[in-house]
Amino acid sequence: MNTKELYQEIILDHGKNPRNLGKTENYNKEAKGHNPLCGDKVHIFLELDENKKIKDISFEGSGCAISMASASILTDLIKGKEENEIKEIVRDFLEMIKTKENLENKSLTEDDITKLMCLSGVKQYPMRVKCATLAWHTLTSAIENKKEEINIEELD
Amino acid sequence: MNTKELYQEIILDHGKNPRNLGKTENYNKEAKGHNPLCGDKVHIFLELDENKKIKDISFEGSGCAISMASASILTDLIKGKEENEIKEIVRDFLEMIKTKENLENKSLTEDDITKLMCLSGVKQYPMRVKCATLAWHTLTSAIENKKEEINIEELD
Amino acid sequence: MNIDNIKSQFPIFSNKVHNNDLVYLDSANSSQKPLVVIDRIYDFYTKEFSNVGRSVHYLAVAATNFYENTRTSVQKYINAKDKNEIVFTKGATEAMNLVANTFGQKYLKEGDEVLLTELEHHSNYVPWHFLRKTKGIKIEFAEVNSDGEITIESIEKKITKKTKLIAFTHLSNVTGAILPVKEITELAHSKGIPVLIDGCQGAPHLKLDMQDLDCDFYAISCHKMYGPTGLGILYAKKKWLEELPPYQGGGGMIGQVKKNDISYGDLPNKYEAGTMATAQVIAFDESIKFLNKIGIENIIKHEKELIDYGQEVLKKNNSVKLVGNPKNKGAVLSFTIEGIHPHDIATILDEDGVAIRAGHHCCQILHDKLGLPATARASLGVYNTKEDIDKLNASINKCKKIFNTK
Amino acid sequence: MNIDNIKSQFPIFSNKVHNNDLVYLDSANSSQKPLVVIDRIYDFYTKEFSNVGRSVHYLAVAATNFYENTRTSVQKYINAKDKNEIVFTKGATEAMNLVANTFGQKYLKEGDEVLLTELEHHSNYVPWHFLRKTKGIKIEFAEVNSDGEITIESIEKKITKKTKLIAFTHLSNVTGAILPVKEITELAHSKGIPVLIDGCQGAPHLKLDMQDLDCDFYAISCHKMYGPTGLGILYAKKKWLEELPPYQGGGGMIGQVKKNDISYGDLPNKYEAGTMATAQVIAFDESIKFLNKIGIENIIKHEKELIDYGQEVLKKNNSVKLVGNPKNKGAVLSFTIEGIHPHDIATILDEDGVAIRAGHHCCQILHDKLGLPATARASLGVYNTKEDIDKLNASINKCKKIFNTK
Ligand SMILES: Cc1ncc(COP(=O)(O)O)c(C=O)c1O
Ligand SMILES: Cc1ncc(COP(=O)(O)O)c(C=O)c1O
Repeated sequence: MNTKELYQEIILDHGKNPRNLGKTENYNKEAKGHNPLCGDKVHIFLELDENKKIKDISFEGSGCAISMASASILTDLIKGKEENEIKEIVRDFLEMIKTKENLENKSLTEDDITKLMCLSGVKQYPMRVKCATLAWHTLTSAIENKKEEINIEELD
Repeated sequence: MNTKELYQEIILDHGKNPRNLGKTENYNKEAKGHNPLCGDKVHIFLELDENKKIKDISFEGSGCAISMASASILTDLIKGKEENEIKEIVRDFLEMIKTKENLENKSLTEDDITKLMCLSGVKQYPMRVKCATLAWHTLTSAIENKKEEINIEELD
Repeated sequence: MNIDNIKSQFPIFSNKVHNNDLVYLDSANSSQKPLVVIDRIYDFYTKEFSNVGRSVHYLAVAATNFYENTRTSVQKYINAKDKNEIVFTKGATEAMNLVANTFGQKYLKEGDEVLLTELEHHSNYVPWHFLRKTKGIKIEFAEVNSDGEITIESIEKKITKKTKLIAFTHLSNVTGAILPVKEITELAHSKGIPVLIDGCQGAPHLKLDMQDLDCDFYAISCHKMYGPTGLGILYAKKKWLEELPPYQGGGGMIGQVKKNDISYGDLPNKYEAGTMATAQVIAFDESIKFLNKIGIENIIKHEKELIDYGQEVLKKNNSVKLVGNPKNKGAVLSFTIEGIHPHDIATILDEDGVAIRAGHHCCQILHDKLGLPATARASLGVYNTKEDIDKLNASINKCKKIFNTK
Repeated sequence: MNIDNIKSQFPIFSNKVHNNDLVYLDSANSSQKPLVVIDRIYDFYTKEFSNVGRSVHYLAVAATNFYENTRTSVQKYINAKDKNEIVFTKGATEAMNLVANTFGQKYLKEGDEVLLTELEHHSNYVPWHFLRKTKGIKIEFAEVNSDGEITIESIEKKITKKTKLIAFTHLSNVTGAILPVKEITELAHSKGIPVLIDGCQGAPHLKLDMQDLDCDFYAISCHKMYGPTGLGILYAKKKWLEELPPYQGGGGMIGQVKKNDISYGDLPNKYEAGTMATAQVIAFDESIKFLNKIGIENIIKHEKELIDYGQEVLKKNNSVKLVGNPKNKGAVLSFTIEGIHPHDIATILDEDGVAIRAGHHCCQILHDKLGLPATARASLGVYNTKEDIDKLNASINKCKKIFNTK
């Protein structure tokens, strides 16, 4: 593993041109996340419909390529999915990024898996794991209606 | 130099049976001294007559053999002497106890010199020098009418 | 590790003092360090040095992991619930100042009482005195009995409706009395009062189990625990660390910093402002490993044998008087010799390579009570032996001879 | 000592990082340690260890002398009038907390102003924020200009009748700006205002002359000055140390201790409560000797060449932007690369053994002002060379390549 492999095209692309950047108009849930060590910030906006499906999602924030790519890939991937399914994906991703070899969730498409596995390289860079997980923890916080800003140092 | 030589008979004798212990009746000057490191304390009482001669002197206190012997020898030696002469003796003693080989003051008797030189052994025991000088600094303080208790740590 | 041969692990003992073998009996002041600890400092500085926490480069990542490993080791050693209940300080003195300052800020007001004991070290009195000066709190002292002990009754007697905290030593650094800390804590908690234990002398010699003790705060001095100088530990229950304000402000302890306001970081960062004693924390992991290898039960057994033997020998020695006679006694033998001042004793013993301490041992309140301006103190560590006690006794006899004492 | 060959004095550089030579550019965070310092710690612990001050035995006497020798060495190195103006702390952060706490206690009240600068490290802001919370003081910030400098005018503009203290850094740990500290001090004194200088970055890189500077307080971080971790220094004019109350309470800082009152010891003991960082203080004497052997003039010259070269090289590098452009600049090169986040830069550089730091460097106020959430920082020490700068630049180019940046 070297940094050329860490910073794959997909990550650079999502990092530079993050999808779903901005503030979706009709959001009904939101949460902020912050990594005090490096200053990365993310603010997630969700529009959950009456069936607990994500109708729209977007984020604002600033941070390194990995955190931006992670937020971009995340938001792309869960759009249209249902709350419980999302919780499963988050759990699966967080386990993979820290310890497990692969993702286990069966509902993910080939393409989704490829994108998520792109981020798996950070496993070799312990100080950067939090960059990859920030958006994911923040999403959980938004879904759970947590009032306080997430501080990533407490988690992971 | 070993401790048997440090604790000569004269020191042990003066340490155990200090001369001039107590509070002289008609004192007109006094001062307290204290060594916070080891807890040694001395309180000197002086009766200075109109000619600035020491008519009587005594001390109260508690401390190690060296500090008690030093106070005892000091008070014995300066009784009847005149203020300026005493200042000279104090200066001479303090220099001897720290650096110089011998005493220089010409007015001292053989016997006085013998007694004072008994204390010269502490030179080899740097942590104990303050024990030998406590009474001397306190005497100076009494003569100069200093109000505050002498703290030996500041001096030497 | 064989405890009988433990001296060989401590390089200091291959040196001579005044041409004599070193008989080190000043461990209550500071313990000697095993080679593993010294080597760890050396290796860290020569091969791995970096500051922790904030850089993402290789050395910084490694150092941060080592640093946090020590926190986990300490947590396990003292059986704390959470590793974030372990705060590194510059010493036990700072740990107790931290508690007095932050608890004082938040919970103490004029007229409130803090209950100490007459056995306390100045480090567990002066910080409370500051609050007496600035806030008008009152300080009460539970009385020591004639054996140099603090009983549960002496504590109970001084608790009032205004008592807001009880702070006491685990093991007296003068009489060696081991306090009934668990009983005191239970009593205090039954009245809703938190407790701070000064664990300076407890930590190197006794089994530490924060879940069993259930105390609110426990202060440790690492340099007395076979660790490097310049390091201490405050254990505090999470709820306190969350509730109390931070103590020092600076880098690493913040959340967000704006011109008009500042938010603080999470535990334990909130209490670890500025660059910490990185190398010392990392090396302290080796002290814990060293203690674990011997096993605290073996240490307790070994030291108990020594203290019993020491008491036996010194009690037999004419004109030597032990200071305090507690039933439950640890690692400290303080004594006086009739007619010989403790400083004279220490000087004469030193000539034989026997290192003890003379003075008030930062316990003036106790010495006032005992009517002694100073005492001589021989204190034990894991490396001491019965032979050391014999040498102490022989040197005491020489002392008596010089002073013509019987 | 030949400065061109100085790396050989630092054992860390014989180690590899990711199979590359270590290019250590994180000295503003903490400097590496020369072998003499590491050896001194080792020797002290293996041959001479004892606590200082209170015991009269051989080892304690020797340790006390070593300890006090360092105080004298520091006094001479910074040209203080009196050795008792040197107080050892656990770090610069503690030194600044000490000043804020004690000066705040005695001299600050609601509505009083303390003037800082936008360049300040959190260590020179959070302690004042505590006083804002507890006492209602106000904090003002002198503004940084577009070159990342603080001018005397920017200070003058913010001084009011309520300004009670001015606290500022000697050398910015982000822009590298060297402040006109002497002029600021003169201005402040002309209005009767005392000054505190945060000397963390000044001390390792600049000539220190307290008589010339005439500042009231100067805080030093020993671990940034080729010394051990867990040690700092507060220089303060004697009059302040005499007037101000003590900061921490405990053993060694007292005069007399009674149940109803306590008197404090003399300088510097009054400010050195508890067991100090004995080994670290003793080893720091070797850091001072090391600096003296090279000579601060040679260090200044060497580092000036490097910083000039570094600026030249980085300015030429497309899409690299230096942070700040101060006329008078020391040992720090902060930069950004268009389109690449500093943390990504640091990770990629690290792979080549190039250790820099990325983040806000404990200067959030400044980063807010610059509109940058983070910067990359290469900071220099006496051991760095032009080759290190070239390697930094090469690694930056690799970074750009990975990110397809021109
Ligand atoms: C300018 C400045 N001030 C203060 C500090 C804090 O020093 P320390 O962490 O050693 O207490 C630092 C270093 O981190 C610094 O660069
Ligand atoms: C009982 C007790 N409390 C507190 C202290 C102070 O510890 P430190 O000097 O390591 O801060 C000591 C040791 O001197 C001690 O024996």
